[in-house]
Amino acid sequence: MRLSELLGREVTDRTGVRIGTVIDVRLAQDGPPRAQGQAALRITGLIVSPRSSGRLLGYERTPKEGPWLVRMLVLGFNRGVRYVPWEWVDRIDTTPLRVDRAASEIPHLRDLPTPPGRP
Amino acid sequence: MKRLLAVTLGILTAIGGFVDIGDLVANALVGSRYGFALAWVVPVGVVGICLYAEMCGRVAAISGRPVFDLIRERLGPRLGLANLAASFLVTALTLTAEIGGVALALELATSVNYLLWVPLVGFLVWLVIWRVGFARMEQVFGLAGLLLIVFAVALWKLGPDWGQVLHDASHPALPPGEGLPTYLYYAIALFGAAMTPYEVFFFSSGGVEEHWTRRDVGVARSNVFIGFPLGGVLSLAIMGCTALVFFPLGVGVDTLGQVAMPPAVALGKVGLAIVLVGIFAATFGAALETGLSAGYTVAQYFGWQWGKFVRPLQAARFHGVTLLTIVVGVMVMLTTVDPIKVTEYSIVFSAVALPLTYLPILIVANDPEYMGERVNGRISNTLGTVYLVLVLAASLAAIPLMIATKAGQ
Amino acid sequence: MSGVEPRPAEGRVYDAYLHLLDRQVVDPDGELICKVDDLELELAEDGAAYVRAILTGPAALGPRIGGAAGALMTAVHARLSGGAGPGRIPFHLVADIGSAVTVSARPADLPIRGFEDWVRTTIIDAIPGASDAPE
Amino acid sequence: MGTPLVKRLLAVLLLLAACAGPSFSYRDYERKAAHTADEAASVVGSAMLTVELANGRRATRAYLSVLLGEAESTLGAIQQTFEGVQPPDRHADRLRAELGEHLDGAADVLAALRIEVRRGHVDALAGIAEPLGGLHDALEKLAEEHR
Repeated sequence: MRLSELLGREVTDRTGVRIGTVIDVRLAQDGPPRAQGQAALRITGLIVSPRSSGRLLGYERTPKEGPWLVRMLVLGFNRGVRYVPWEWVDRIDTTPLRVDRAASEIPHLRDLPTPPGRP
Repeated sequence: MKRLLAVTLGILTAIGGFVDIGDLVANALVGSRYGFALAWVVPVGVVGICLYAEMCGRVAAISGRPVFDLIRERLGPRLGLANLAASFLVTALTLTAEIGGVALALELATSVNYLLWVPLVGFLVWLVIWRVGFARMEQVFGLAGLLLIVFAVALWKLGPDWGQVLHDASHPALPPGEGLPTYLYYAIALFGAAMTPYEVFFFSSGGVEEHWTRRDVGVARSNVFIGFPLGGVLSLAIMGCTALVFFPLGVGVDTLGQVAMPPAVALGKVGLAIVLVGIFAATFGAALETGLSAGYTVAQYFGWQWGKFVRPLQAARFHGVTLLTIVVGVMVMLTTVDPIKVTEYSIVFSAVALPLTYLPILIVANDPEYMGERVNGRISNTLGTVYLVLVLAASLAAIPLMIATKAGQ
Repeated sequence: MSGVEPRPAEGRVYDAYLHLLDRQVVDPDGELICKVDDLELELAEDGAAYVRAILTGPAALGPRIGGAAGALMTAVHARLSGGAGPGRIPFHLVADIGSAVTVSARPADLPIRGFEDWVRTTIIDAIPGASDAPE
Repeated sequence: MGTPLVKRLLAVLLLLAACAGPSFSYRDYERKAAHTADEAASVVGSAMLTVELANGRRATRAYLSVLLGEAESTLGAIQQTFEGVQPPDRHADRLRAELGEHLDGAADVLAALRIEVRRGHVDALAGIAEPLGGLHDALEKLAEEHR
């Protein structure tokens, strides 16, 4: 399976209510160790936007920085963006993807603690 | 001299934006038709290109990533491809025109028809890209292009009433018989040319060619803040010369031959010789800038090895693209299309390319994951946002104005 | 997978589209190899998913571009390469993820160089000076 | 690669430029005549400057020859475009004849200048160019009257 097959997929909650579209996939470097001792990248969750397009622009972790125009763009893109933990995804071979929770239980991206970034 | 040699990348880049074949004629035409009434556009353009060239030079120095890498990353493959198509067309059309421009300069010197020079010029442009090292290339053509400073000397020799010039430039008024749409069309054409996208492609890729690192942010800045203002000065000097020589007579400039007249009027045969060598060097330099940029953009979009810092064998696809672009450019020129008209029509593609090029630069120049401490300051961001809006407005207005005024006729 | 409590993330966290896709892939000497045109995922039995490889080349990029342009890119590549899939760089070779993705392998050892090799042998190699070192 | 499309585009643009189009009213015709006279005056003015350069020995023969050749062909194109415009009535015929006379006069002088400069007779240019001043003023006056 390719990562791009996840991007752009529609996501619904347990009852079939639309949550949005997958705009990014969050990865953590904590999988089983690989050949050179590096841990594999594991999918930890999906970033889902209520709009049908849009993307993260790179300011999500430091929302106070950047020029006003870009901040507004980011704010616009991120309004209502949610984070669906990978374990909550019911099956990945269906369209739309179904999340085994009610929409109200799914956290907003901006409420999550800032993940540890790159060094 | 050493200081000047260190900033030749900025100078050569600026030549492509301010005194390439299209701009030489556009500056002269604007001076001859509007006097000093459009001079204000040049400083506006200089500030804009300085701002964004500084950002992309800093990004290239700190991360090693040239502009089209940023475009692909932040716009994704689809919008990135749209930008690639538009930017490549602008660049390739301009390259085509520059080949014609070099040939026209040779015709002025020898009176041998320019079409006979076109294949030779195409071959020479390719040969320099193929063989000559990047540093030597930018030094030779950047410094030789500075011979156009002869326009400033001619302007001084023509001895205008400087108080009056300053007044005309700061109180722009439409000359009788000229319409506002045409005036605006030329304002946008000059602004668009100053901020033409291949400048940032070339400048940032050139920084990578010169192996800039974190320590070279200062070098990048001096290139920007010396090179582009110099380009702007040349541009204004040409405009001033034709404003003095042609504007009072009601003569409109539309050929390269006429562009070279003011230095001959003011300085005689010596002036003429210097201006012809200067035009040759500037158009040839712009041909190198656009030829390389055509290769840079495609290679950087697809992730191919590019650059003159490796053996040509190691960057086969990159050299393949530049070679093919030059060959097509030569063939288009040989159909006897007017080189100056070709640059006028490339403005259509600039309209798409400009905003899609400058937005990703602004975004990445602010990204701490990329830039660490060296993110944009408040001034860069405020002005950057203002110019992004200006660029967007100009690119939206360019095409309707071009149609309404029949490209400024 | 349903009902499983989310496993908290340890180690560094990346957003795949933002930090990986469309980035330049380089070797340790800085030689430019390709772009991260897509990522290949691996689904484990317990429902966890891992990144297995970097995919590159028109066969990976075409589907992402989509539309007529993407279809054309995919079709032309399939035609010229005899239906080969995308180039694949196993993810365990990735040494660093920064403004570029560094892999610990020589480009020549990776099975992703078809077009570059073709252009080199048919056009560039035939021109004098092709293997001269830069000034 | 892009050539056929570019060529086709250029062909369309050239066609559009070439079709000055039929002219319907006298006023339209007058405006076109004024525009033509303006452009021609600009070419003539440029040629006068060129001759001044030649007089002062301020330019090479090659350069003068290119400039005068360009002036001649530019004027030829202007003339051809104007002649392609259909005059709507007798009134317009008179205007056409008047402007045509100036254009012909200018074209003759420019051709003579080009011929002499290519023969190397730079000194002869000033004498040949004498009528240009009058023609320039006549063209500007005509443009002014019919604008």
